[in-house]
Formats: sequence, structure tokens, C-alpha cells
Amino acid sequence: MAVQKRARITSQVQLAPGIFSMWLEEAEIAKKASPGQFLSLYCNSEDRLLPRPISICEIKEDRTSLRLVYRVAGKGTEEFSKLKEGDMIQVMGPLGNGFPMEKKKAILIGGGIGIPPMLELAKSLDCEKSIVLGYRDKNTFLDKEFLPYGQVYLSTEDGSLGVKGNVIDAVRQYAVQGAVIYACGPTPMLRGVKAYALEHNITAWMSLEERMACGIGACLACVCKTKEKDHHTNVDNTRICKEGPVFKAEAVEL
Amino acid sequence: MAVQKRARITSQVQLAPGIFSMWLEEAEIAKKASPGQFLSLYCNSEDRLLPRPISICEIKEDRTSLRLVYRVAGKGTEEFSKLKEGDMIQVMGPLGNGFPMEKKKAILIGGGIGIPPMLELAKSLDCEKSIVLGYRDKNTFLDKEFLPYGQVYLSTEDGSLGVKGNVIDAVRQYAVQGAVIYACGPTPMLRGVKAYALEHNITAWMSLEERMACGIGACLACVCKTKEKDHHTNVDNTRICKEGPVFKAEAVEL
Amino acid sequence: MKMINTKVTIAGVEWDNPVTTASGTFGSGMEFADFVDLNRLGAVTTKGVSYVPWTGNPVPRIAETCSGMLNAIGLQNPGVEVFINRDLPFLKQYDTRVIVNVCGKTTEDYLKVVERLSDCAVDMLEINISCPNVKEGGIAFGQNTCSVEEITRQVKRYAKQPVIMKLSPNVTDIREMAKAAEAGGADALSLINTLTGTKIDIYKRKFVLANETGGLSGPAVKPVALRMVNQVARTVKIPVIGMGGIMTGEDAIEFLMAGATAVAVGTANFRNPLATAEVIDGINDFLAKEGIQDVKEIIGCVN
Amino acid sequence: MKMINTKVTIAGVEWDNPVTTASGTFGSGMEFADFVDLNRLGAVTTKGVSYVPWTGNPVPRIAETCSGMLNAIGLQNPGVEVFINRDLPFLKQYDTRVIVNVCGKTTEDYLKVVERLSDCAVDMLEINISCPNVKEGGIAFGQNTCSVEEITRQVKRYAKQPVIMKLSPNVTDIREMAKAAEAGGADALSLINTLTGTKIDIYKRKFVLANETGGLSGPAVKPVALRMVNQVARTVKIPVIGMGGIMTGEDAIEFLMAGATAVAVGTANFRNPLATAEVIDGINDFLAKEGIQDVKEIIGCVN
Ligand SMILES: Cc1cc2nc3c(=O)[nH]c(=O)nc-3n(C[C@H](O)[C@H](O)[C@H](O)COP(=O)(O)OP(=O)(O)OC[C@H]3O[C@@H](n4cnc5c(N)ncnc54)[C@H](O)[C@@H]3O)c2cc1C
Ligand SMILES: Cc1cc2nc3c(=O)[nH]c(=O)nc-3n(C[C@H](O)[C@H](O)[C@H](O)COP(=O)(O)OP(=O)(O)OC[C@H]3O[C@@H](n4cnc5c(N)ncnc54)[C@H](O)[C@@H]3O)c2cc1C
Ligand SMILES: Cc1cc2nc3c(=O)[nH]c(=O)nc-3n(C[C@H](O)[C@H](O)[C@H](O)COP(=O)(O)O)c2cc1C
Ligand SMILES: Cc1cc2nc3c(=O)[nH]c(=O)nc-3n(C[C@H](O)[C@H](O)[C@H](O)COP(=O)(O)O)c2cc1C
Ligand code: FES
Ligand code: FES
Repeated sequence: MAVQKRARITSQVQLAPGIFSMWLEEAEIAKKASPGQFLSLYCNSEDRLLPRPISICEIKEDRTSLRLVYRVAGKGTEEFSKLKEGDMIQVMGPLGNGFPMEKKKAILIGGGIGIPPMLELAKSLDCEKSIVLGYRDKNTFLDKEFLPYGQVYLSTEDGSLGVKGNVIDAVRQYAVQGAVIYACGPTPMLRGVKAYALEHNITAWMSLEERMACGIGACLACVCKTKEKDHHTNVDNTRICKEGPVFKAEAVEL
Repeated sequence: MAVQKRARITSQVQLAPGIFSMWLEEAEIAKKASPGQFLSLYCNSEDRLLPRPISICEIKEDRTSLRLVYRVAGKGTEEFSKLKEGDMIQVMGPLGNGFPMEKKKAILIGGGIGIPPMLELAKSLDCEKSIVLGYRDKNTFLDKEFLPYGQVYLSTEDGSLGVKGNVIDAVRQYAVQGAVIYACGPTPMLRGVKAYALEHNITAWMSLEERMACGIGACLACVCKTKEKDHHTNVDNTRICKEGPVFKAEAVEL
Repeated sequence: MKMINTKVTIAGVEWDNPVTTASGTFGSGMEFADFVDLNRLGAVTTKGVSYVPWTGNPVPRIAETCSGMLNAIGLQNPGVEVFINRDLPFLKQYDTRVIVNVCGKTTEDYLKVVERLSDCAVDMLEINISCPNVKEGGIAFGQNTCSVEEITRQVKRYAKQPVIMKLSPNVTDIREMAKAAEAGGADALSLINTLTGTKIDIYKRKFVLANETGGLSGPAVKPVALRMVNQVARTVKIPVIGMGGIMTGEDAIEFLMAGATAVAVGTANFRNPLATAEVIDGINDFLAKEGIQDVKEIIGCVN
Repeated sequence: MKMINTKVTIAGVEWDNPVTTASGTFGSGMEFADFVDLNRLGAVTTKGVSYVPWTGNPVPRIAETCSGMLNAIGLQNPGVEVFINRDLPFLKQYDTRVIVNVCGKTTEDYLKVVERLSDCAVDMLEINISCPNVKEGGIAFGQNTCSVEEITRQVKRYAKQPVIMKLSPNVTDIREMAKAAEAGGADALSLINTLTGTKIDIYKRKFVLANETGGLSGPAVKPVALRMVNQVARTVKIPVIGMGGIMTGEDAIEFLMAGATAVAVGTANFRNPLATAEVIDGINDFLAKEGIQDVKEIIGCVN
């Protein structure tokens, strides 16, 4: 069950241009959290009403703190990036379903700001892992932190590091093998992952994004189209914040 | 000519419950400022659009800084009270006309949050001065700072200090004498001052308040009724932010 | 200190306190029950319910604006049967009034839902004739006095529960709509629904919402909502439920003073899932501080 | 890099850039000239000018709201003679277009001002048929298609300058008002004027404004303004001047993309006396960053 709390920021550092890493001290949420879940972050500015959904990047081993890694995309994330150690922030979580933990040889695929949730997943998955990370250019972040957990492959759009192209180009070029895929990243990337998984007949779990208002399944702002009728909505779409953000590739339309 | 600036707060202290004193470092405004003028203070919160007019309480002798003393009356002043030494605040000023400096035996009358502008006036007026300060109760502020500049008389509504009653009660009881009155305070007090001045046939200058939008005479939000047709508005009201806030008692209706 | 009486009666239905939820911002209460004790609410007003399931609009369905938000959910809902079988039993576990918000594309749609609900354990019906986000989502009904009066009359013929007509603010004179609903037999009125607005993504050079326009809600609209509630409360004899930008107990008090007998908390739920409870607490605090024994004393006191 | 062309032409009058001031928020420019170089503005639109001096409403005349403000100035102004003898000569010192906003209580009032200005060095007239703050301040004209068309026709008969009709947002369908003004011969339209709203002081139990209601402006209303500007720009052939909550260059770009040929900066002037200049800079920055050579390329590009 999610809770709303005022959490203390215990660190805030910049990882790459526009990319920040923030640790929040909030034991109640940390205790319940699992990889692939997210938090709603609220702005201090009273004129910005809606929560910002941010994935959990790491859960401290003692379950007292959570790490978030985020890109400054607009006014809300800009506000967050200016908060300092010791400042407080309103958060709600943990939200969403998180990744299912299959015990199969896994390929973890993260693209851009979809990379952060893969880190806690990489730490938690108890199986052989290959990790494929896609960036725009050589301004990478978090990639070194994945090294303890599996073989790491990189792609960059401009070819400055790893394979030139996208994550699927890297998967193909390095012939990365696995029986299950976990992916998070921009929609075009997820489309590529879905096609690749279908082609190779392997399960793919992917984490989706949509604009949210309530974050808890009440407002129906954040739906994505589904192949079959959803049990809750009784129509062919489903709530990303509640039934997701992680879905089996074939269950959703991208 | 007024300017708009981002000023540094060099100190912020609480003088009494809900009453704060703030020093701003802003030489350009300080150089031009005179007693009875005011500043427009802008909120950092983007959802609070309008400036808060606050009187100049003191101008540092070297003309680099200004002091404001204000009461927490709502959300804007509450926001100001939370700013700390080193924080920045958007200000515009100096605004308004300020008190005329007559060289006559003067009575300075301040009521409640109308007291602060009297301090710089007391320092600047080169004549014999009696100073009458009215408070609600024994939670006084600034009163000791007036001592170097003249005889100070107090009134409190609950009688806990000085004369029980209002400033006019104090003036009468102590038979305070003068050839000109300068006053700032709530409207009922100013009505009393105006009546007293008429009765004794002495000039009274009083500083008025009204809600402001532009603070510079353009929007006509802040008018007060005048006895005669105003040269600018061409009707029988006048702009407090521009022609005021200080008016001759008989020129305005309260 | 005496107990403060916060009970209000709307169209013969007594609420424990004057606070309900604004339709569409609280689902059927299920998700918010983790945060707020639903027993504390005067009433729960559900998301709009239609006869058959509705898929709603494409995404993006929402956009943030200064002190507000735009939504174009498009009245997605699972249909009245699922509502009756799943959501209503859930709500009946709680000691609160249940108000079902009803939507339709045609008069018949509305009437079928109203008829289907007539023998259900529902305390009141709120008829949404003001949703700007679906082509036939009711706003056509809500912007014309003749059709407001006519649909009210029809609904009243089928309804066994008291009928609240929910008015659109996108009109020249809200009083005319209020009078038409009263003439049609409405037991109460609720307002405001959202103001139609839009937002543009200047880098993509297109509308942010897939639906192009959406309904504006939140503190940004409060001054307009308060004005309309006041106008309507001065015009009709039936009670008014006021909403639009209520975030705090103080905001709610403004609506009560303007003449609303009750209020609804909407967009605030997204900013703070505890908003409804905090509004109730805030009303109580205000009444206590001001020494007011009965909330009814302040209703319409500015008039 | 090529020079960016920001010139726009409205009803045959060329502006250096698409930015003017919203009537009533900039006086006649005099007070703001200390902060902004008036030569930089595409045009200056003056406070409403009536035939005889108007005293306006009692105070308080304004109130702050979330991301907005209410005003009920009541069109106080010194009358057209003082305007012509004092304000106009001041404005003519600058190389900017002068738009005079005209108000009246009766059709004759409007016509007398228009006629008096017909031989003055005024570039355009903006006819305020939408002020909600004085009983006869025009809104009665602005909420009815027949009277919009009729007053436009009358004004056009007397006006020597191009006529901009300023529309009220307090209507059910702004397109009908726009079409009526176009049919009456308007050369351009401007919108939105303020949305009627109110605010209550719950401790004093009375309205904050002496006038009870006022006009809502500022970022709070931007989504509504943008929607209406877009609707009108899609409906009529004459150019539209968009306003309502513009604080930054990005906001202005949204209005241009929605279909406005020019924009006005209003409430923003109170938050920041340099707002007009910063909006102009912001538009230039956006065009440069996006590699757009001519501002006209983006006008209406979302449609
Ligand atoms: C489940 C989920 C997990 C996410 N995890 C991360 C993460 O770990 N790191 C990260 O950097 N970003 C993440 N995002 C994206 C992040 O939510 C947006 O970048 C952020 O909300 C932008 O807010 P803003 O105020 O800076 O931008 P603005 O554009 O000013 O925001 C305006 C509104 O749009 C919403 N919005 C804008 N972009 C998005 C988006 N891409 N997704 C959802 N809402 C959006 C905002 O929440 C806000 O309500 C995630 C999104 C979802 C749905
Ligand atoms: C010329 C002048 C000088 C002043 N000098 C001082 C001073 O030295 N110290 C001090 O404590 N106060 C002073 N005031 C009053 C001060 O401006 C208000 O207390 C303050 O604006 C309240 O802002 P708020 O956000 O806390 O209150 P809110 O009620 O939240 O403010 C809402 C809006 O109303 C306006 N407002 C509310 N009360 C007043 C008021 N009394 N006068 C003008 N506008 C008001 C605010 O500026 C704001 O726009 C002065 C007022 C004027 C006109
Ligand atoms: C996401 C969302 C969904 C809504 N859905 C409905 C609805 O289904 N039926 C309805 O009558 N009103 C609906 N509304 C309007 C609200 O009930 C309310 O009238 C409006 O939002 C103003 O109140 P607020 O400012 O407190 O949100 C919805 C509003 C929002 C924000
Ligand atoms: C204080 C004030 C005074 C105004 N006076 C006038 C006026 O005299 N004539 C007019 O047509 N509009 C008047 N308006 C409306 C503005 O010109 C503009 O249409 C409205 O404020 C929306 O723009 P904004 O949100 O940028 O302020 C006034 C607005 C304000 C805030
Ligand atoms: S954000 Fe409200 S249902 Fe998902
Ligand atoms: S505040 Fe605008 S004229 Fe005084």
C-alpha cells in the first residue's frame, strides 16, 4: 500500500549534463519498494499541481532510503534539481507493479532516462544477466554502476561509445542472448524491443510512460491501449500507474 | 526614478510576534530613497503575482542598504519572513512621494505596522520632535529605537504600556505639542489624527494604504478620494502609489 | 466548548458534513481509501457512469497549467453494470452518502442509467450535462436553457433518487441555466464543471492534448467558480453544491459563504490524496476559531 | 545568421513586432517608460478612454488569486480631451504604433470618442465591448451577437482608423461573437478580456472587492484564452490579437501558433515592469533557436 510522506533529501549530485541523482530518506516507502516501481514527486511550487512520476533507481540495502535518477525535462524536474541535501520533498509511493522476477537468463535493456530503474532490477534479479544501455552520446550516466551485475553493452546514437545506433543494434551486433527481456526507455525503443522479442519468441517486460494526475489508478489519465479487455476498466485500455508501469510486450499497443 | 532590482537580504530578525525586520542591500534604491517612500516586494512563488508594498523603515547612512519592518499578514509576507540572510528578493523602488520635510516642531504618530516609516522620518527631520507610538499590547517593537530622536510616548489598546487607548488619547493626555503632524497607521487612527489636526488647526501629513497592482501609477488600483479634482486623473480621486502615499489630511477623504 | 454541527441537508438527504468529492477525481473511492477514511466524507461522488462501457479519449489526456490542469479523459468508464456489481458494493461498506454521476450521449443514454440505478442503494444522482470533452458528452445539453430544462424533466421522470444537475461554466449567463434546471424539477445543482481550455507544445508545434482541448480545473478557476456559485445561489431556491479549485478548508468556507450548501473537492486530490480529509478538518478549525456552532450559519452569509 | 523578420501587419498597419500592451495594464505608457524603451514595442494599447472623465469603482479594486488577479477598476479615465492633449503627444514621441482602447456606456458614447479621435495621430482603435466591471461598461454589448454586429457597424461608420473589436470571454460561444463582429465590418479582433470572478474575505464575511465581482486575468486564464483565440482564428478571416496570461516569450509563441497575428501583455506588467521587453526578447530567442526566419511562419501552425 502506497503512502504519502515528506522525505528528506540526503544527497543530490549531477551525473551528466541535465541528469541528477537524488537519495531520499524514507524508510516506510523503501521497505515496501521493489524494482520497476515508481514514486510520485510533488513540487514545492503551489502553482504546479500534478505529481511527477519518477522510477526507483536503487533501494538502500538497509531499506531506509531510495535513489532517484532523473533528467531535467521541464519546470518540475528543474525545481527538484535545485533542492539540496537536507531539504524536504513530498513523495508518494511505492506506486505501480514493478518488474516480475523471472529466474531465466535475462537481457536488461535501458534507453536514456529509462536506464535508472534497470539498476535496482540488475541488483535484485537472481540469474545470469546481460545489460544493454543506450545513450545519445558520450555523456553516459550510471553505466559503470551496472558492471558488478552482468556483462554491460553500450550503444550511442552518434557512435561515440559502443555500437553506433540504438539498443537493438547493440543486442544484434553483440548477439546478446537471453530468455527474457526487461526494458525501459522511449516508445520507439520499446517498439523495437517488442518486435525483437516477437521475432525471437522471448518474453519481454517493458515499463511504459504516460502523463499522470492521481498516480494511483483513480483518474484514468494514464492509460495505454491493450490487446484484450482490461479487467478493471472493462474496455481495451489499462491504467499504467496501477496495472503497470510494467507490461508484457504483447499485452499492450505502443 | 524607480528601478527594479534583485536585492540581497543581509539580515532578517523577528522583533515581536509576527513582526519582522529585514535589511536589503540595494545601493541604487537606497541612494534615491527618502522617508515615507516605499518598495514593492515581489514573491518568489510564481502563483502570487502582485507586489507587496512595504515602507522604508531605515536607510543605512552609507546609502547601501534599506531596512523594512513588516507584519506577517498573509501568504506573501509569510513567504518573506522565511527568507534568510543571503537569499535574494525582487524589489522595485523607491516608490511614492515620501514625507515633506517641514522645519517646524513636529509630532510623529505611528500606529501598529504604521510605525516603521516613522523611524527614518524621525532620523531625517531636522527639528524638535515628539513621537507617539500606538500598539495593541505590550508586544511593542521599534519603540526603543526612537529614543535618540525625541520624546517618545506610548499608547496600548489594553493599557499594558503607556496610555490606555489610541495615539490621540496619548497626544491629549500628555498634551503633546507641535506645529505639524506626520502620521501613519490604520484608517480609523488616521481619521482621529485628521480630526485632531483640524481641531487644533495644524497641518497633518498622513501616509495611506491601498491594494496595489502596478505600484507606479499606471493601473489606477490604489486610488483614494480627494476633495478636489486631481491633476492627473481629472476626477476626484488620486493614485496613492504615485501622488502619495503621503497626503495632506484635508486633501483626501478617509 | 459545544460540539460544532456540520450536518447539511440537500434535497432531503442529510450529509454528516458538507464535503464530497468532485466527479472524476476520486474514481469510486477505492484507490483513495488507502489514504482517507471514506467514513469521514459527507458524500462520495463517483466518476461519470454511462450505460455501456466508454473507452474515453486517446492520450495524452491531461496537461498541467499555472495553478490548474486540463483534462480530456473523455468520460472513460466501465459502464453501469460493472459499477453496480463492483463499485457500489465497495462504497456501501462505508457510512457516507453515495452520489452517482451520470453521463450519456443521448437523452435515452441518461435515462437508461438513471432507470438502472433507480432501485440501487444510491443516495443521489448527479447528471453531468456539462462535460466538454466528448462530442456528445453532455455539454450540448448544458449550454442551452431549453435542453437543460427538458433533460432535467426527463431524468426526474425516471429517477427515484434526488437529482442534482451539474452545470457547465462555459455559458454567457449561468443563472439562466440554473433557472432552467430548477424549472425542470431539479432537486439541487452542482457547479462548476470545467472551463474549456487548451495548451500548445511550442517545440512540437501541436496541442498537448490528443483531444486538442480539455477542461480546466484547479485553483486557477476558483474565482470564476465562486462567482457562478454566488450568482446561482442568489437566483434559485434549490441547494447548490459548489466546486472549482477547492484546496483547503478556507477555500471551502468561501464557497459556503457564497451560498453553497455543500462543496466538492476535485483536482486537489491529485496534489494531495488526503485533501478531502484536510478540507473537512479545515472547515472545523475555522468554525471553532470563529466560534460558529453550526455550519449552516455561514451559508450564503455574504449575500 | 540571417536577420529574423518579426514584422506583422494587422488591418494594413505594420508593427515592428507582434507585441502590444493589454489595455488598462500600462496606462498610456508614461509610467512604464522608466522601465521599458517604448520604441521597442510593436504597439502601445492605452487604458480605456471615454468621452467624459470616469471616476471608476470604489476601492478595493483588485484582489490577488492563484496565478491570477481580479480587477474592478471600473474604467476610470480622464476622458478623451485630456487623453488627446496629454497622453497622445507623449506617445507620439516614440516610434511605436498607438492603439486607443475606447469605452462607453451607450452607443453614442463610443461614437463620440471614435469621432473625436478620427483626426488624431492614432493608428488603430480597439473597442472594448467586454468590460465586466461597470454596469454599462460594454459587456452588455459584447454578449449578444446582434449588438456586437450593430455596434461594430456603427463604429466603422465613424472611424477613420482600423477598428479592433475586443471580445468578452464570458460567452457560450466566442465564435458567434467573432463572426458578428466580422459581419459588422471589424478590421481585427482582440481577445480575451477578463473572465468574471470573485473572492471572499472569510474573516470579514464579505467580498474582497467593493464591486463584489471583478475580471480575472493572468496565467490562470491562459488556457481559456488560448482556446478561444484558436477557435476564433479558425473561424474568421480578419486578424486576431491574442491575450490572457502571457508572461513570457514562450507564452506569446503559444498564442501565435494558435492563430493570433499579434499578442498583448497585460497582468505580467504588474509582476515585472520589464515584461513587455522580455516577451519580445523571448520571441526572438525562440525563433532564433528554432531556425525560423519569419515570425509569420508560425502563426496558426497548429491548425
Ligand atoms: C512511470 C514513470 C516513471 C518515470 N521515471 C523517470 C525517471 O526515473 N527519471 C526521469 O528522469 N523521468 C522519469 N519519468 C518521466 C518524468 O515523469 C518526466 O520527465 C517528468 O514528469 C517531467 O516533469 P517536468 O515538470 O520536468 O516537465 P513538464 O513538461 O514541465 O511537466 C508538465 C507535466 O507533464 C508531465 N510529464 C512531462 N513529461 C512526462 C513524461 N515523460 N512522463 C510522464 N509525465 C510527464 C509532468 O509530470 C507534469 O505533470 C517517468 C515517467 C513515468 C510515467
Ligand atoms: C504604501 C504602503 C506601505 C506599507 N508599508 C508596510 C510596512 O512597512 N509594513 C507592513 O507590515 N505592511 C505595510 N503595508 C501593508 C502591506 O503591504 C500588506 O500587509 C501586505 O501587502 C500583505 O501581503 P500578504 O501577501 O501578506 O497578504 P495577502 O492578504 O495574502 O495579500 C493579498 C494581496 O492583497 C494585498 N494587500 C493585503 N493587505 C494589504 C494592505 N494592508 N495594504 C496594501 N495591500 C494589501 C497584497 O499586497 C496582495 O496583493 C503597506 C502598504 C502600503 C500600501
Ligand atoms: C480528471 C478529471 C475528470 C473529471 N471527470 C468528470 C466526470 O466524469 N463527470 C463530471 O461531472 N465532472 C468531471 N470532472 C469535473 C470535476 O468534477 C469538477 O467539476 C471540476 O474539476 C472542478 O473542480 P476542481 O477544480 O476542484 O477539480 C472531472 C475533472 C477532472 C480534473
Ligand atoms: C487592472 C486591469 C485593467 C484593465 N483595463 C482594461 C480596459 O480599460 N479596457 C480593456 O479593454 N481591457 C482592460 N483590461 C483587460 C486587459 O486588457 C486584458 O484583456 C486582460 O487582462 C487579459 O490579459 P492578461 O491576462 O495578460 O492581463 C484590464 C485588465 C486589468 C488587469
Ligand atoms: S494517473 Fe490517475 S489513473 Fe493513472
Ligand atoms: S497601484 Fe497601479 S496606480 Fe497605484
